Amino acid sequence: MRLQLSDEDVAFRKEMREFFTTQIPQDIRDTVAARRELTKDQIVRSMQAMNAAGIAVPNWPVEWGGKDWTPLQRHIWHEEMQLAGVMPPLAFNASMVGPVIATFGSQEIKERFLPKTANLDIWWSQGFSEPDAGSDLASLRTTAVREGDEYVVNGQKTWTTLGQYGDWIFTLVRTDPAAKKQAGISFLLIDMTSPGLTVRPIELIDGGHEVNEVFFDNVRVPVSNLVGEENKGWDYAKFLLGNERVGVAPVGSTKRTLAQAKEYAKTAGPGGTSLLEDPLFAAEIAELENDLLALELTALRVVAHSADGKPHPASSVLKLQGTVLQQAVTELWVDLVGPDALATGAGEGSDVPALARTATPNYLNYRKASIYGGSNEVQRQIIAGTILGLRG
Amino acid sequence: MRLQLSDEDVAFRKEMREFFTTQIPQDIRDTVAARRELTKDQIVRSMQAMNAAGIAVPNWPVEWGGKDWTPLQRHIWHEEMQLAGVMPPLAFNASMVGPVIATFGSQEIKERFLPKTANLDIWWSQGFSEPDAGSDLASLRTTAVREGDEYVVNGQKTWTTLGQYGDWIFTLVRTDPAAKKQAGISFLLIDMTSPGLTVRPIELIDGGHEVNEVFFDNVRVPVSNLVGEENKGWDYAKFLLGNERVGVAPVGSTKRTLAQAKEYAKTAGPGGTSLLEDPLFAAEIAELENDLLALELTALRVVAHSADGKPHPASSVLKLQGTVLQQAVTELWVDLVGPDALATGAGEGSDVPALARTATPNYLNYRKASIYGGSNEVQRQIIAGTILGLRG
Amino acid sequence: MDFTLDSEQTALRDAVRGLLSKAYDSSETRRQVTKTDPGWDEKTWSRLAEMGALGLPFAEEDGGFGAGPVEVSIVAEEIGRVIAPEPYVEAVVLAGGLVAAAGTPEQRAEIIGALAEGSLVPAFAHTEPGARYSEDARGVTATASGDGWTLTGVKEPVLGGGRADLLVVSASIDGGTGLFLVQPDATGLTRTSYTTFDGGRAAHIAFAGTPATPLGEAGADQSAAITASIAAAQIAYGHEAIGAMATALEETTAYLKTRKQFGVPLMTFQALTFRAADMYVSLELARSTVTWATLVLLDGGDTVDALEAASRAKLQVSKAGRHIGKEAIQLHGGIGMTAEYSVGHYMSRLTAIDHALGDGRHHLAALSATLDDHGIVDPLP
Amino acid sequence: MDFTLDSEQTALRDAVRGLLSKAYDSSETRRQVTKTDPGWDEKTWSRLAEMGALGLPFAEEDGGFGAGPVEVSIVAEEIGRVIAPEPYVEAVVLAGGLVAAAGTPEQRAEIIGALAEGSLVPAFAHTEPGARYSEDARGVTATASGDGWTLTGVKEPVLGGGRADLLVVSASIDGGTGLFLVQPDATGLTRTSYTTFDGGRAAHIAFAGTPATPLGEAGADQSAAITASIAAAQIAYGHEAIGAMATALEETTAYLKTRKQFGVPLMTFQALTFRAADMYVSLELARSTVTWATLVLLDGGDTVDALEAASRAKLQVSKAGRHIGKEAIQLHGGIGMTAEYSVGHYMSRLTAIDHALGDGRHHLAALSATLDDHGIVDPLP
Repeated sequence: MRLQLSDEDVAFRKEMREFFTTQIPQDIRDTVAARRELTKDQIVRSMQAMNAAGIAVPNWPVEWGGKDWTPLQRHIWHEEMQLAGVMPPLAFNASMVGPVIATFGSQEIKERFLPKTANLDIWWSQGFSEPDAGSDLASLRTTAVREGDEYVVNGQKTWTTLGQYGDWIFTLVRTDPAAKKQAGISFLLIDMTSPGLTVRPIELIDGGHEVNEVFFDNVRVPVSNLVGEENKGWDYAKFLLGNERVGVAPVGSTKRTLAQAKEYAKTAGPGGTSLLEDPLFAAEIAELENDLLALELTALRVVAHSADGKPHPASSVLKLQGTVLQQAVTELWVDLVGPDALATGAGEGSDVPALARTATPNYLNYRKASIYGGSNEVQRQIIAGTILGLRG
Repeated sequence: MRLQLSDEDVAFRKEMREFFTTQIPQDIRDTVAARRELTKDQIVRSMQAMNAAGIAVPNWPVEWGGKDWTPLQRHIWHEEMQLAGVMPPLAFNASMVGPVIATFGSQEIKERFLPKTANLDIWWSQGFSEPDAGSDLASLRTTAVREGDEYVVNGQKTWTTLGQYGDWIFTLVRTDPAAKKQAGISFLLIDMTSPGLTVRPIELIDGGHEVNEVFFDNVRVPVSNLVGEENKGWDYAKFLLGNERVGVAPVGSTKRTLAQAKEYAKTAGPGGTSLLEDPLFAAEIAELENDLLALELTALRVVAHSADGKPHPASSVLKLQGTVLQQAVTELWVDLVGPDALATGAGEGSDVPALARTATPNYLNYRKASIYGGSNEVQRQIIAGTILGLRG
Repeated sequence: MDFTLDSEQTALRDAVRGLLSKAYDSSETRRQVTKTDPGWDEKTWSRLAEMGALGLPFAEEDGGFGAGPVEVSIVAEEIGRVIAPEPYVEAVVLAGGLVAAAGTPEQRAEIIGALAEGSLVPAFAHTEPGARYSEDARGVTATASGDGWTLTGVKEPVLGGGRADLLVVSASIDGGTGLFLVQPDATGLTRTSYTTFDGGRAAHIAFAGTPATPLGEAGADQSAAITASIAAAQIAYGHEAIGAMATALEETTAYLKTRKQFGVPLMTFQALTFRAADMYVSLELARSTVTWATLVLLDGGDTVDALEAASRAKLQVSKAGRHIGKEAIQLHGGIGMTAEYSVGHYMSRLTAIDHALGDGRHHLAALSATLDDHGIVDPLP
Repeated sequence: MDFTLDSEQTALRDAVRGLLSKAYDSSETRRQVTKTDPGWDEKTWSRLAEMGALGLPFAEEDGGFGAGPVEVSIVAEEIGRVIAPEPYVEAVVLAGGLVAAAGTPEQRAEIIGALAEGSLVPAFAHTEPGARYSEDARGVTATASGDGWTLTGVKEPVLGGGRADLLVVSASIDGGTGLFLVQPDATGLTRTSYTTFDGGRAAHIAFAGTPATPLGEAGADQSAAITASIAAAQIAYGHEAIGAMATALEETTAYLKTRKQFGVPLMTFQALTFRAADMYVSLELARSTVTWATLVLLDGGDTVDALEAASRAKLQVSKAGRHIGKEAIQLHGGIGMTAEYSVGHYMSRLTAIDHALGDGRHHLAALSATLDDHGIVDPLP
């Protein structure tokens, strides 16, 4: 047992901190600090800066740009990025399709896609969820029927995050309609400029455009775009979703947002007084800080125990509690800004601080955190079933 | 819509308040105020004082000692009693077996039992729950086999509250083993001095002796002790349990206990300072008061709507939230007394206030509130199923 | 002690419900209305006026219909059920209530009649940047100049301030807080309207030596009228929230009944149905408190009682609204996050109500401060 | 950054677990032990001494084994797993820790050797009636008289004070708080022992001109030693609570798996299994914080860090202990309420730990007061 980082890790942390606080363009970090949405261009520039430094896809095989980092180093990389207000490399590229291609794809498909994926020259979208499926992913109905050297794809995907920016989409499609649920599914890469593919925006409750529906109407896809074997897609998806859960607790960004809220609170009382003098606010913030500490330490425990590549059973705790706290901090922000929370649409000339205007849209937007990427109900199911052995 | 009570109800409330604060022996109310257990003798004297005044069993038919009160008057009676620190008439007598006998019993059985039941000359115990049944009451296994003019009863009951004081026990027994679950059950009255009947105490986690197991080993019971018809006992039990839920929220006693806690808090800080000056305590108490108000008002709404005898659908809210707040106030007490909470066994010569010593036993004891008499899980099931129509 | 509507009140409820459920028959209809300024539907407002809903709380001699807080609560709750964006609480209860409470007979006759007819929509310009939920006004100063008055300072966010035909403005005067009537096109007044997250509108209003007419007696401290009208509006907001929560729960239970996952309806999952049960508990507890607060207003007890009742109602509504709003979305899953679906809008509106005129924490602090004034809380007078 | 036990530590854990799981093989065994004074088993205490567990935190030159907070935490957690009633934290960590921190070399050699051997069980008499969680001592005054000192005043409740062979007493002196050694049979000392709700013992101890020996330098302010030892004990209590919570959760999951109702195992009811999942979350979060706090102690940073870490651990344990204790009983139903069954005792013990040395609310207030001292909380030095 030991509290300190090793000298090597201390040096690594310093290096990462320096990189993220100096090498990522300031406008990007300012946008994050203002709690506003990043533009496509900002996301691309941010990831390309990381890729230029060779740290955009550390979890990939070294030959494709990965790093031979320890799990703790990967954790430090991720934390420092978030603390600095830097958006992590686009998950669809870095954590999802990249590892699947690198692990299951042919040499040809790796060469075609991995370099451009790491550099965000291709913006990937995710085509897993379908209407009427929800958490029951395997009940998908989009079909891919083989005709010669092509699949003809028909169906609909939904909740495609940032799909409006997508160049390509990785999809789960049903290639064997006779097989039962999880079988008969394949993992297919589709060019989003293909005829018959359309993207329709879904407006969210905060007014933002972040997710989309993607429709496939006789979209023809070369068979060479199949990853791995036909009808083995469910295995690849499980692999991908397993990756998605590792390090999934947004500790660093929540810590940053909470610290920012505390700073804001210092002059947010009537007449510029400090709301930290309000004992109920102070207690709530102190408790959130303590809960975040507990979460961060749990993440470190999980990191330390996942050296063998298998996720620690407690990783579901991270997603569950991570979103609970993420949402609690967005709620704290709304409480801190008080009646200014109403002024979401205020522009130039407004006397309401900019950070007050973004408080409620963020609060509403982050209700998604406990739904997407394995809802908190799914996480409880996993904890009860896998960890505690309680099987209904 | 109207806030005030009618003049008649105001007068009624005054009358009740005067009765409970002057006509119930002071030692009994002092014991309640000290948050200590009442003795058998105190419970008997308290109910007999009420019965002498004709207000022990207002919910019974008038010819058997009941009152033709409105539901609101019954509510006022119940609230004033609790506010005055008076224990309600023994539920087993007044709310359970009494109404069942009065409604379903023969004239002979009414005459035999009702007057003594109202006056607590007979102390009734409840013999419904069995080991391994829990909330699944209908799975009971105690049998009563008819032999001539007698039933021979074998089996075991449990959770028999205050059974150590019991003269008689009303039981649900299986008289037709071939019938399916709810059918084949009868409602049988058994003299607890009968040979073959034994009572074994169950110690609870607060160290108190409040519940018991009751064993029946070839106990012979005259057929004349059957209430109503053979094999119809489940109907009577449902009737009884329906009565049990009406007015079940312990609002008055929780209000009294909270007010007492607030008074205690005024000198409970270090060096005799007021803990009401501690903003977290103050906020917690203020929130509890507000929650109790909401509960009391909900109880009044339910009362107003149950004039036709059918329980208001929201009555499950009362039991559920009633126990939540009851338990929250017992927890507040423990927090207020702080380290003195440990001194539960202190006696003469101790410098720890008597009210501090009873705080934790009460806290532990009241964990039962959300389990017995229809657990909070059962209440949620009722709300989801009956009120919201959500049937799994 | 009676919590039931009489037959006239029931008829009022049915009429308002009929009107509003036609006007807002879908989430999409509401979205169309809130997309364009002023964010609500002038026709629906006129129909509410025709029905008499806008004049309910006002005396007949002022041009109102002489009803009371119960009737107001009925309309507010129906507004909430469909989250109609019309500024009922803001224009009628709050701005109108101030005119009724503080105005001269002439002012009352002029303004309230027009408000009741639907031809004049006032707004109360009170909230100031950085002042949080203060009930006094420090950011706008009133100065007597000649035989008139002028205002200088900023109010923001002013709900409905962009569309308002008349502004009721609080301003600091010698010895307290005064109220003033200001024409939106008055000299030295600039107003900038923008959207609020719940589909509504608010405005930044700057006064620079803007001519203003005292509401009621010139130079009088109107703090008591402000406090009382805010309390009435807090309670009315409570009813609006009750309506919204009831619908959010209905939509959620309907979804759990019909939506299938893993081949079975969601209501098969006990963890979900128990949470719906808890939503019901929150709703009913809040409903009881808010209804009681309205009866306290009706009872016309002293202001202290009304303020306390308003704080109690607002605290309970804040807790229930957050609980129900969040759970409604969570139990819907992803679809609950979309603007096309309704529950998200219900949560937005509940959030807006929570933070208008003091959130739960604010009112809890107020109640904490008076903890020592009573032994127990007795709901009956 | 390493949260894993090394092989020696693992061996210690296994040995202590072996010993204690034999000594407390059932809820009934523990009940038998706690029913008779002193409320714990002298034989088990001797075996812990033989194993070396009682001397772990102390320097070898004082008669200890030169281990540290991690080894203490291992023993405490195993104590908690079976809620063994032996006063490990009270006698070893708290009273022993004070002697180690403040005693003269002679005092240390004399007391710690005997404590490690199991032949002397000390108690810290510190809590005073009405003083809540104050760390100073105002209710007992120390007076220099001739070449000795006397104490006057009352300490209560003193955990383990009835059985203690030696009392370490805090008392007010000129310029702060002193520590004194008092023999239980000293003149003018009366002690009355009684049971505590968790099966333990506490005492009322009155001093009336009772002769006392200063611990360490006579007349020195020992506040720093008191604060530091209390922090170490708070953290050790945290581990005891983690052990208790882990068992309470295990018993609850086992019950949900085996117990049938309505013809099916309870784990068929998703509303129950989800609550067990939430218990697991609470447990793991608390475990992380408490383990970290022990590493802060191990790291030997300044006292400020250790105190803050102790408060953080105690707050997290308070929340988790209440949550897990209550849910363990509720998910068991009626049987969870009985003294024959175990989970109720686990809740009792968790409640006792919560209210010893400051409950969650107390530590939250402490953390709130220092909120402005940092931007973010960084767990790494």
